Amino acid sequence: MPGPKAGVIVFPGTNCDSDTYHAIKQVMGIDVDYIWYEKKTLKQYQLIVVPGGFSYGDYLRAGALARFSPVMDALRAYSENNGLVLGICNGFQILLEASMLPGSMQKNKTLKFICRDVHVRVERNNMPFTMLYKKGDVLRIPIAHAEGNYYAPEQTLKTLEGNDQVVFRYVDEKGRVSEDANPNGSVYGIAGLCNAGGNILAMMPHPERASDKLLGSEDGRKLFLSIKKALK
Amino acid sequence: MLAKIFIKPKKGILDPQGKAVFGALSRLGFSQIGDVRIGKYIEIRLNVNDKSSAHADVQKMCDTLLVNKLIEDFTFEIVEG
Amino acid sequence: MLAKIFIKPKKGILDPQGKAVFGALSRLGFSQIGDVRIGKYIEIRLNVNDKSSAHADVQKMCDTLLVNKLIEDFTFEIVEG
Amino acid sequence: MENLDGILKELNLTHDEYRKIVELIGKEPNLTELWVFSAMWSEHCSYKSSKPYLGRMPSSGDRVIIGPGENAGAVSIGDGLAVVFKMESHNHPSFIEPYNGAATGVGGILRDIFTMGARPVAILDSLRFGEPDSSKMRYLIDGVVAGIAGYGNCMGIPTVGGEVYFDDAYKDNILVNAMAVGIAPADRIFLAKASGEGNPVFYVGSKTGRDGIHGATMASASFTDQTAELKPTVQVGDPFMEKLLMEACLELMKDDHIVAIQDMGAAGLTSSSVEMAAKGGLGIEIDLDRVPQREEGMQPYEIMLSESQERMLLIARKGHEKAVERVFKKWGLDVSMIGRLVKSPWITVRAGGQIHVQLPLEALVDHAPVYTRYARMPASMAEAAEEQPVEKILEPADYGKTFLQLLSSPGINSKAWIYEQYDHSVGTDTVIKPGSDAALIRIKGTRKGIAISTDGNARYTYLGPYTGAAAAVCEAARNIACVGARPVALTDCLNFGNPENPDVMWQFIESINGIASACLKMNIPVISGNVSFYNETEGKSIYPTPVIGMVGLIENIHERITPDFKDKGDAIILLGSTLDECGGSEYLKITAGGITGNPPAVSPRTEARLVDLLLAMNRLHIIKSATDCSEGGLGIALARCAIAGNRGAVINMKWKYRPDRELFSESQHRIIVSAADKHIDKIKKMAESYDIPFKIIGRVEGSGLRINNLLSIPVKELKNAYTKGI
Ligand SMILES: Nc1ncnc2c1ncn2[C@@H]1O[C@H](COP(=O)(O)OP(=O)(O)O)[C@@H](O)[C@H]1O
Ligand SMILES: [Mg+2]
Repeated sequence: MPGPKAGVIVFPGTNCDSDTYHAIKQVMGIDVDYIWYEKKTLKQYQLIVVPGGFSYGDYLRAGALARFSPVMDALRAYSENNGLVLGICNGFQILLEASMLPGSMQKNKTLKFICRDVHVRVERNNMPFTMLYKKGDVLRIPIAHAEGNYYAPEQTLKTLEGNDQVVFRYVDEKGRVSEDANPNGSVYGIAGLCNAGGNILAMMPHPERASDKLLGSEDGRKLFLSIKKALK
Repeated sequence: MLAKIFIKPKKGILDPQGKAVFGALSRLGFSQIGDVRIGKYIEIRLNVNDKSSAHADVQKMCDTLLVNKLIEDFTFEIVEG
Repeated sequence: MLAKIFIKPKKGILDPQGKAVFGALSRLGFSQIGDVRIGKYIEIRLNVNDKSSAHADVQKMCDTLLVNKLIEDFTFEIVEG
Repeated sequence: MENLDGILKELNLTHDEYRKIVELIGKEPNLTELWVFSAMWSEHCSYKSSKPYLGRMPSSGDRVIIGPGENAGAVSIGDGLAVVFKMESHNHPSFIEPYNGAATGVGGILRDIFTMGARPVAILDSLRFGEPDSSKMRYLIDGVVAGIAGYGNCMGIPTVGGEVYFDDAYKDNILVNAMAVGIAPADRIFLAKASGEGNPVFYVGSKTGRDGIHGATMASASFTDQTAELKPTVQVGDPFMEKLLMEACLELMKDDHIVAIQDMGAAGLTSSSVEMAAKGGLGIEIDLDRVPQREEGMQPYEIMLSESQERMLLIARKGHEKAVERVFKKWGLDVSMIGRLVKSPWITVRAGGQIHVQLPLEALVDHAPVYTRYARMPASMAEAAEEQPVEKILEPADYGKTFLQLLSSPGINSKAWIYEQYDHSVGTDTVIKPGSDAALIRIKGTRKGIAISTDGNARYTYLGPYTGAAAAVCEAARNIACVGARPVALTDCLNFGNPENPDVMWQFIESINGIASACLKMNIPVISGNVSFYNETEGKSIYPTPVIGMVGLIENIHERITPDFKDKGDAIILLGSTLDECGGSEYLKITAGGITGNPPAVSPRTEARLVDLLLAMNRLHIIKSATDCSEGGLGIALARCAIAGNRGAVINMKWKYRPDRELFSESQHRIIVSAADKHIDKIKKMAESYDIPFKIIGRVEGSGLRINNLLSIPVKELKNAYTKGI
């Protein structure tokens, strides 16, 4: 029987597609396909990644133009069927614009692009994406974005927190929430979010850039390994 | 016809860019300013003759693509020419 | 008083953003559009009573900070309230 | 022609040049033809002032696949792979419009790389600004950095290093140099040399607008009040478009559809079509009606000269037209067959059914004027050297204070405020990130990595262009070696003032000689480069600023070296000797406020031995860290190692000279390594056999940096001073 298969969506302007592809291959050791944004069905996959980059140049608003691609209807159908979806960085922004998750992104509070390692705390591990982490684990993972300042109305935030939908939160290296540890101004320090069903995870930090010792951190590996385990 | 669309951050939504420009203007000595909000201005040329259908189209463009209504408000006007 | 400032890319200057949005609108089925130009919309609240001095101030803000005149054109209006 | 004077002036051609044109083509050129000449004969395209000297730099070597003359140079790194790289300036456009000027500079250099079939893997930026104390300068700095970030980040190519200096010599003429590095299959490198009579010529990428019509001319003229009038030609970059263009080109290049390709850079369609055809000894015919246009009513000369970004000209194999069209359409790009190669070596340009240009290519390319300009040593140089206030400056009363002042000066402090705006980790190959001596990029699928560094201290070049230029080559090599890689080849970007000024011409020639001699002695070829003249405003030239971009190879990336102190008790060793010199140093600049004295003495042979020594020691795994001493000298280098490792050090040295000299002299050819005690004897023996001075100067210990009884500063405090930004 063939093993599980992952797909990495490629929009015009996506640029973390091959990084993500590489990480999935290396860490999970499963088959991966690139999925062109015009594709209309995703039925044959067990994991879909919406990777980082600048789909459509991030013009107008990050993620705003990509969301109308044909593959997005397929992605919605796939996720409604409980398929696993991982959105990273621009992928997060696209999932928000597509209303697959609530809220929206604003410019970083510094108004600048920020590329550096940050610390995030695992807030939840009873889900396919994080089951190999311990709750409260502090991970060092790079961010690289100009619009990662998550916003949602108070009511929505309450629901998110109430439902345990915040999966990663920016913290300092000791695991404490603070304004200084929050690189972009995100409300409640939200760095990663899932849907109520727990099969869609979106995060601003790049786990694929923290999955190889050579690159300075392997803290993102367990995310891919968790998914692998979930797919078994 | 020409559609002019004005988009701005919703009331109550933090506008970091506006805040930065407010700071810069204050430093330049413009002391009498209250608040600065920065949004988008979009001009779309429409090859149609009927103003009311143009209106409906632009409304739809804003609703589906141009505006993120969670954080933005908008108005627009259609002018001849 | 409230200054409303409309900034758009100068004629002849490439507007990559407008181009991308034009493409997206076309794909969404808005076929009757000619050209899309995307700029900035800025609202500045002014704590002054005199419209003509407000005018002069806003002109100066645009000239010194708000507008990059090499690539942008602007207009503005001052409204009461 | 009516008003010939005015036209020649606008086109930046001399009367002599005009007479030569008429003689060469046997007729009076029409206006469009004259525009074509003006572009092709501009300094930027023809290298008319620099050509006689560039050949002095060695450009051959075992690894060289493509030397100077193509879009970029290429060297072999084994495993069937080539590294393709080049550096280029975008100075004037960045001064006029910092964001877009810098952004399109990055766009341009990236095209040079993927034109050759290489996938870009790294960008570096070498920047020169005035002192960052005015709001105008801050605006320029912020704009340039944001522009580089905006373009590179969107492309998804990591910006992994660079350098920045602040000096009012650049107040009215900032420098923005960008370097790009790519990887290609060594046997599939695409060139700009046309071949195959009858082969179709394709225009691909963005549409043509009236952008940058004066670009090549602007890059070949000094700034005056009138430059303001050239302003409407600002080019706006569209990195999204370039990303699509890059993917489309690389996809097409997987098969044999293309015979030649070149990006449309300076002088746009003119230079790309003329150069490609001329290189292949063929002619070219172009129909401008087929050029995708963004604006209405463009004149033939405007289309020919436009510098709209994100465009390529390629020559396809006959019969492969459909494949070319299919790939570019897939990526949503304009693609149009605009002409053909013909046998007779002329360029013919049609528009509206009429011929607008018909010129022999030889006249445009081979007969472009070359000037041997008058050169003379500037009087100011002798003065600067003579003054020597070095002798007069007082020894610091409080070394700790001076130390922190130096550490937090804009020239020395951490550049994280710049490189954190650059996506330097995209690509998942950046093994050594910005902040060390050189960046290190792994090559997936192999154990190899390439190290990259840009260097060029123009204070040295100003005080002594020959020595300073040689020092730049040495420092680049040292930086490469400090991460464990062996220097392979370099590119240069030669930024100078007005070549018609004999002082400048002298600086230029001396610099070239300095680079050439260092390269010869160190056996490092120059495989690509760029000359940027006319960096002057109102008659005031910048410092002569040759910038070196070097690439090195590490066979096993697991053997990389980093600068951070690692373990308590390790010995700290200085390799190389500190001389009693201080000229041109950062220390002198911040204490005496002047750029005076002689630059540090340079010996490329010593450098070569030092590099060999370090690499040999590294192969034996007997050193734990390495960093070179550059700006700020030994003292600052120690601080950086301590900060990077978050470990203290206790230094005990016998001073031969006054301690401030010893600590802050920028003597060349010095590296600090740390090592466990058990390896010290071996290190000492090896240093002796390479004839490199060896001295144990202290130990990794404690949580502060203590230097004799002069200063003792907690690492935390060092870090605060170092990272506080400008
Ligand atoms: N403009 C810049 N862009 C990116 N990185 C930079 C820039 N300026 C400096 N850096 C990085 O900061 C570090 C220190 O730079 P520098 O002081 O020039 O190093 P060195 O003296 O070793 O050549 C290097 O890793 C360099 O790549
Ligand atoms: Mg160094």
